[in-house]
Amino acid sequence: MATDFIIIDIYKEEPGLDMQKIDDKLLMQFFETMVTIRLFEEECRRQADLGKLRGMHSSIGQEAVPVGICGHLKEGDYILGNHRSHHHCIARGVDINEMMAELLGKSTGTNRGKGGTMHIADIDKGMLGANGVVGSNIPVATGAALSAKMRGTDNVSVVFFGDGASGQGVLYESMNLASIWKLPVIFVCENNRYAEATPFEYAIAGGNVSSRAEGFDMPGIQIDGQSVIEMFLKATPAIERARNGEGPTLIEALTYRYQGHFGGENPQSYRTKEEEEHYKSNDCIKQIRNYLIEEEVCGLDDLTRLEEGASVKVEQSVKFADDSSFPDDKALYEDVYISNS
Amino acid sequence: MATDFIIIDIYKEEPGLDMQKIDDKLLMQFFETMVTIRLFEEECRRQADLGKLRGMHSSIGQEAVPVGICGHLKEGDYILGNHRSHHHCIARGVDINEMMAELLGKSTGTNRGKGGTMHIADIDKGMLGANGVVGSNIPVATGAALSAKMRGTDNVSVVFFGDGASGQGVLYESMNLASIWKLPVIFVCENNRYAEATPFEYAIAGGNVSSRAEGFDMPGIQIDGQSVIEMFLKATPAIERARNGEGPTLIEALTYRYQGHFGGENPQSYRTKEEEEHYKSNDCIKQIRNYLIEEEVCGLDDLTRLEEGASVKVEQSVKFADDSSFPDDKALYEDVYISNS
Amino acid sequence: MAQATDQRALTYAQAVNEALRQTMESDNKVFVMGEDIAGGAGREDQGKSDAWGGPFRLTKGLIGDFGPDRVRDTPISEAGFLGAGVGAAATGMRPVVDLMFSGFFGVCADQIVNNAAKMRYMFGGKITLPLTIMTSTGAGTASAAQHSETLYSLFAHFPGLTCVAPSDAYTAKGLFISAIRSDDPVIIFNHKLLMGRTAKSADMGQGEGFGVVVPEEMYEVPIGKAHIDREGTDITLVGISYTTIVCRDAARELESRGYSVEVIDLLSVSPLDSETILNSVKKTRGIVIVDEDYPRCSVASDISALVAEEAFDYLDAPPVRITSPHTPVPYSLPLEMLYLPTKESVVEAALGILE
Amino acid sequence: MAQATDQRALTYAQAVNEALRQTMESDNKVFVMGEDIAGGAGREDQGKSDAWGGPFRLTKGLIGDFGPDRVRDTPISEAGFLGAGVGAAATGMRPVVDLMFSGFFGVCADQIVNNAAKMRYMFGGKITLPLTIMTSTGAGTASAAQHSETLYSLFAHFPGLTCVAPSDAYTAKGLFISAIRSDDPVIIFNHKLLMGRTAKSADMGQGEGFGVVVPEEMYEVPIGKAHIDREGTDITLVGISYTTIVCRDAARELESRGYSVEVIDLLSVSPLDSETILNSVKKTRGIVIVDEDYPRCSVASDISALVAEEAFDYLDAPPVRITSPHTPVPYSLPLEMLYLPTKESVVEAALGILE
Ligand SMILES: Cc1ncc(C[n+]2csc(CCOP(=O)(O)OP(=O)(O)O)c2C)c(N)n1
Ligand SMILES: Cc1ncc(C[n+]2csc(CCOP(=O)(O)OP(=O)(O)O)c2C)c(N)n1
Ligand SMILES: [Mg+2]
Ligand SMILES: [Mg+2]
Repeated sequence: MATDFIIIDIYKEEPGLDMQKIDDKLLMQFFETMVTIRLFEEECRRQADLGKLRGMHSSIGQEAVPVGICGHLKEGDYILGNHRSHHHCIARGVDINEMMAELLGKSTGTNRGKGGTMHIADIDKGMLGANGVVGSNIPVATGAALSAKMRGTDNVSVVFFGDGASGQGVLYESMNLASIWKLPVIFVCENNRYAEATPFEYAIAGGNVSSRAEGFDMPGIQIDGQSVIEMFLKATPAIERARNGEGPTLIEALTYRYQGHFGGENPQSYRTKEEEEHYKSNDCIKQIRNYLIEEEVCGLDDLTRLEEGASVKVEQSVKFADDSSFPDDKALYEDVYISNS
Repeated sequence: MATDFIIIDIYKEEPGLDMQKIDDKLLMQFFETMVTIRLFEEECRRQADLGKLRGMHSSIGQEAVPVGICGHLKEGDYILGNHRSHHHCIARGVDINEMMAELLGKSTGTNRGKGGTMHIADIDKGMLGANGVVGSNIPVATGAALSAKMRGTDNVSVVFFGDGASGQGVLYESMNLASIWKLPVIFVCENNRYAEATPFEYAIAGGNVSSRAEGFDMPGIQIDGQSVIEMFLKATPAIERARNGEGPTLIEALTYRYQGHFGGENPQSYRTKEEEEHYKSNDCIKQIRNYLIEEEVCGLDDLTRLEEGASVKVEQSVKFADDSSFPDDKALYEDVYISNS
Repeated sequence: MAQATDQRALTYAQAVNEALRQTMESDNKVFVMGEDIAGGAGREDQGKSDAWGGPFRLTKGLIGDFGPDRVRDTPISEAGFLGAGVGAAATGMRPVVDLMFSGFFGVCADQIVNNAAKMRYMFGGKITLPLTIMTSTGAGTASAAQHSETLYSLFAHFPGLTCVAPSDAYTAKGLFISAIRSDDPVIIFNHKLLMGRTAKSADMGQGEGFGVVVPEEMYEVPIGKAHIDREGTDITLVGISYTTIVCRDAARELESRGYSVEVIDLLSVSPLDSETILNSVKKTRGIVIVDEDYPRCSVASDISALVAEEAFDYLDAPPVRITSPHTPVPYSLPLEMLYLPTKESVVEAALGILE
Repeated sequence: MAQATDQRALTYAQAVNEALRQTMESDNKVFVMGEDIAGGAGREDQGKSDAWGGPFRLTKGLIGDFGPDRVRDTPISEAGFLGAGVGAAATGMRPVVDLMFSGFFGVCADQIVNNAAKMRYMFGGKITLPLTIMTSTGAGTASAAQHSETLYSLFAHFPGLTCVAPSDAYTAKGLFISAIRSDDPVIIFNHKLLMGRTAKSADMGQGEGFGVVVPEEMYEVPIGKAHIDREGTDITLVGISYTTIVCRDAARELESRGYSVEVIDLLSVSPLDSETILNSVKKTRGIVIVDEDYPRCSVASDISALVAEEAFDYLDAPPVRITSPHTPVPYSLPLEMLYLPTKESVVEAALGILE
C-alpha cells in the first residue's frame, strides 16, 4: 500500500494544541455536523440507488476538514467548494432540506433545481457555490476576498479544493495575487490521496502541496484532516492572519475518501483494500466520538441524541424533497439575461 | 530607484566559475553573436522608423541570456521564445537575412512573411517558435522535451520567458509535469525587471521566480544575466541534469531591457533614468568586450573585425529583405488544412 | 466507404479503443495522454496492472500492451498537457490527448486555438502538427451546466482546427484512425450517450448508417465528408453526432406518414461538407438542421446560412434549426429533457416545411 | 437615443475614460483591474504619479483620482484576475476587468464561460454578476495571428454573456455605462483601429451615426439594440464595430450610384436585435453582413440564417456575408490588407444583389 502521509507543519515549533480555544459546545456541534454529513451522504447513495438522484461525488471520510475550518467562520465570510462539496455546504450551514431538494432536481432546491450536486450555492449562508471545473473556484474565492477587503470588512473567504486541483495553474495565479494584495483568503487543499484514479504521489512533484506556499511568500501548512480538533485549532493562525489583513495561507488537509470517485464507482480498481482499511480505522467521526466520551465532554446519551437528531433531519430532507415539485418548464429560460429579458 | 537584484544561487557552495570549461573561441563567438543581436535590433528600429517594419519588442540589453544558454545546445535541441525573441533566434543560429525578411513581411522570411516579429520559427535550426501569448510557449517546450525523451535522444529543450510570464499558471503546470516525468527541459525566466510597465517587485510575490522551483521538486537558480560567462557556466548543471535524464531546472536570469516595451514606447513613464543608467553601465557586451581584452583572449583588432563583420551581415540582411518580394496573394489561403485542401 | 466485413457488435468505446490500439501498433510515434488514461494502472506502488483506462474507458487495457510511457496519466493540468501535446506533435510524435469534457476547454483553449490551430500558418507552413484531441460532449446525464456542453461550434470558429463528431461505433473507429493519421490538429467529439452503444444499437432500421458492424481491420472514415445516412427526396434532415439518431427517429416517423426523408450525418463539423448538404437540399428543397450545441454562432447557423445563400432558389421553405435553447444546461431532469432536441420537435419542424 | 449637447470631439479612448471616471465617481463599488491599467503609477518605489494608464490608455489618469485600490494593476494572470473579478462581482462589487487582447481569452476562458456566464443560471437566479470585461479586437496593425482576432462570435456562443461592440466614441461611452450598470456580465469589444478616432472622425457625412459629439453627462446606449446608422430602402448593410465604417463607406459609394442604402450598426452581438434587422430587410429586401470575425460559427452566419428563416419571403436575393477568410491573420502587410473586409467587396456584393 501507499506510504502514510508525512506531515509538514510550519507551526510545529509552537506549543501543542490548546484545547482551551475550543469549548465543549463547539466540539459537540462539530460531532453533530459531521454525523449529519455522513448520514446525508449515505442517504444520497440510497436515493441514487432508487434512481431519484442521478450521481454525485461522496464526501464520506472527509467530514472533519470543512467542519473544523467552518468553525471559525462568521456572517459575511464566504466559502467555495468543488465538485465534491456536500460536506462543505453542510459545514457552512446550508439547509439540508434544500440541498436534498436540489439533488432531486426540485424547485425548492438551493438552486431551484438548476444546479444540482456540483453547483450547490447559498449566498445568504455564505456558501458562494460549488464548482464542477477543477480549480475553477479558486480565483473566485480570491475575488471574494478582494471584495471583502475593498468593502472594508474583516471577512475572509475560504476555498476548498482537492489534491488534484493543485495541478491547475490557476491555483498559483491566485496564490500570487492573494499574496501581493494581502487578501483574506484561505486556500484549503483536501488531499484525499486521489484525483479520480490518480494517486497524489504520482501527480504532485515533491509529494505535497503545502510546501509550494513558500515560493509565493505565504505560510503553507499540513493538518491531519481526520481530526476535526486539529483542523480547527491549527487553522486558527490562518484565519487570524486573514482577518488581520496579513494575507493568505495555504492549508493542506490530509484526508481520505471512502467511496469511489463518483457514484458507485469501485475504488479498488486503483487502490488496495488494505489502504482503505487503514484510513477507515482512523475515521474522523469515530475519533471525535471517542474524544467526547473519553474526555467526558458529554455522555453517550448526548451523542445518541445528536445522532438520532441528525438522522431524523436527514429523513426529513428526503420527505421535503419528495414533497416538492419539479421546476416549471419556464424555469428553463429563466435566470439568464437580467437586463434584457 | 528600485533596489538591485539579490541573487539566489543554489550552486553557491560550489567553487567559483571554472573558466577552463569555456574556450577562447567560444568566448569570441559569444561576443560576435551578442554584437550581431545588438546591431540587428538597432537596425530593426531604423527599419521601423522608415515605416518598413511595423513594430517589435527590442531585446537590446538582454543579449547575454540566450547567448550563454545556447552555447550549450546541439543539433536536435529546441528553444522556444516569447514576444521578445529576436535575441533567442539569433543566439540559436537562425539566419538574420530570413529574420529581417520576415520582419519586413517578405516571402523569403523564416515564416514566409506570415508570422512576423512575434512568431519567428526555424525548426531546422532548433528554434521551435516565438509566441505572442505570455507563457504560452512553456508547455510546448515541455512537450518538445517529452518528445526528445520518448524518441530516446539526449536532446533538451529550453524555453525563454519573462518575469511577467511567471504570473501565468501554465508555468507551474509545466514545471510540475516536467518534474514528475523528469523531462529534459530548462525553464529560463528572463527577469528584466518589468512586464510592460509593471515592475516585478510588485507583481511577483516573494520578489523572485527561482525560489518557486523547490516546491516543484527541481533546482531553481538565479544567474547574473548581464554576464554571458556566468550565464554559460552556471547553466551547465541544468543542461547536464537534463541530458542525463534527471529532470528540469528553473533558471532566473537577471537582466534589463534598455528600450521601451514595444516599438518606440518611452519607458521613463514608469521607471527612472537613474535606474536605466545603472543597468546600462553594466552592459553585457561591454563586459565581455572588456574581459576579452583584459584577459588577452584576443586583440582589439579581432574585436573590431568581429564587429565590422556583424555590421556588414546586418546591412546585408536589409538588402536581402528589400530585394525579396512580398508573398503572393494566394499565400493568404495556404498553410492551413493540409489534409483537406 | 469501407464495407462491413464481419458481425462484431462493438460499442463506440470499444471501437475507439481498437482504433487507438491499432494506430499505436502500427506507428510507435502514437501515444495517448490525459487524466486517468491509465487510471492508476502500471505503477509499482499500486500494484494494479489495469485500472480506469480513461474516464470513459476508451483506453482500457492499452497500458498492458504499450506501457505507461505511451498510455500516460497526467495531473489535472489541461493547459500543461495539451501544450505538451502540441510540443510533442511539432517534434515528431503523434499524440492523442484527452480533454475529459469539452466544457473544460476554457482552461486550455490557448494551447488549442493559439498554438495547435495557428502554428502551421504562423510558421509559414514549415511545420506539421499531427495532434489529435478527443473530448466528450452532450447533455442528458444530469451533469448540469459545466459538464454537458457540446461546443464543437466554438472550435470550428477557428481556422486551422479540424473538428469531427462521430455518430456511432463505425464512424468513431474510422474517424479516429483518420484523425491520428492527419498531419493537422483534429478534435474528436465523443457524445456521452453514444459511447456505450454498439454499432448495432446505433442502427435500428433498414440501411441506416454505414455502421451496422465494425470491421476489424483498420479503415478511415474521410475527414471533411458528410455521410448520407438515408436517402430521400422530400426533405433533408441534418444530424451531428447524437442528433443523427434523433434525425433517424424523426425520419422513421415521417416516413410512416408517407414522406421520403434524406438524413445527413454531418461527421465533420470543420471542414464542412457544403457540397453534400447543398446537393441534398437542391433535391429535397427543404432542410431541418438538428444540433445539440448552443444556437448562437453555431454550425447550425452556418448550415442554415449556407443553404440560404447557395441554394436560395431551390428552397420551397426557409431552413429550420432545431437546437438547444440559448440557456446553460439545467440539472433537473424535466428541464434537461426539455433542453434537448427531440424527435417530436424535428418531426414538427419537418411537417411545417412539408405541409 | 440621447442627443448631442456640445461639440466635444473626444477620441474613443477618451470617451471610454470618461465613462469609467463617471461610473467610478457615481458608484464606489466600481473598480478597474488589469495588466498595466495603472501601468506602474501610484507606487512609492517608482515615484510616478501617472504612467501607462492601460495598454490603450483607456484608464489614463484615473489612478490620480481613485488610487491604486480602484485602478489596480495585475500580474499577467488572466485566469486569476478574471476569476477574481467574478468573485468580486458576486459579492457586491462592480469590477471592470481588462483582457488586453481578445486573443488571450484562451488562458482565462473558463472563468468567463463557466463562471461568469453560468453562475446566475446554475445558482437558480440567486446571484447577480455585474462584471464588465473589456477587450480589444481587430487586425490591421501588423500584430499577426494571435493579437488580431475579433472573437465576439465565440463569446456570443455562450448563453449568459452579453457582448457589445461599440463603433465610435459616442457608442463606446454609452455602452460602457450601460455595461457597468448591468447586473449581468458584459464583454465590451474595443476595436484597435477605433480607439484613436474622435467621434467626429468616425462620422464623415450627413446624419451618420448618432455620435457626432460625445455628451459630457452620463448616458446609456441600450444593450441589445442595434442602431440604424443611415436609413435607406434598397439594401441593408450590417456592420459591427469597425466594419460599420466600412459599411458607411460602401453606402456612400452605392448612393453615388443612385441606391438608397440602410446601414445597421449592430452594437450588440448578444443579445442580437433581430427585430431591427428583420424590419430593415423586410423593407429593403436584401442584406450584406460585414464582419471581421472568422466566418465559421459566427454572428454573420447567425444574421444570414435569421434573415433566411424569418424573412424568407421578403428577400429578392440571398443574404451575403462579407467576412475575413477562414484563415488565421497573416503578418505581411499585403496579406493583412487582403484579409480584411473592404469597401470594395461590400459594394460588389451589394451590387450583386441590387442589379
Ligand atoms: C478542469 C477539469 N479537469 C478535469 C475534471 C474531471 N475531474 C472531476 S473531479 C476530478 C478529480 C479531482 O481530484 P481532486 O481535486 O483531488 O478532488 P477529489 O475528487 O479527490 O475530491 C477530475 C479529474 C474537471 N472536473 N475539471
Ligand atoms: C496572456 C497574455 N497576456 C498579456 C499579454 C500582453 N503582453 C505582451 S508582453 C507583456 C509583458 C511581458 O512581460 P515579461 O514576461 O516580463 O516579458 P518582457 O516583455 O519583459 O520581455 C504583456 C503583458 C500577452 N501577450 N499575453
Ligand atoms: Mg483528491
Ligand atoms: Mg519582463
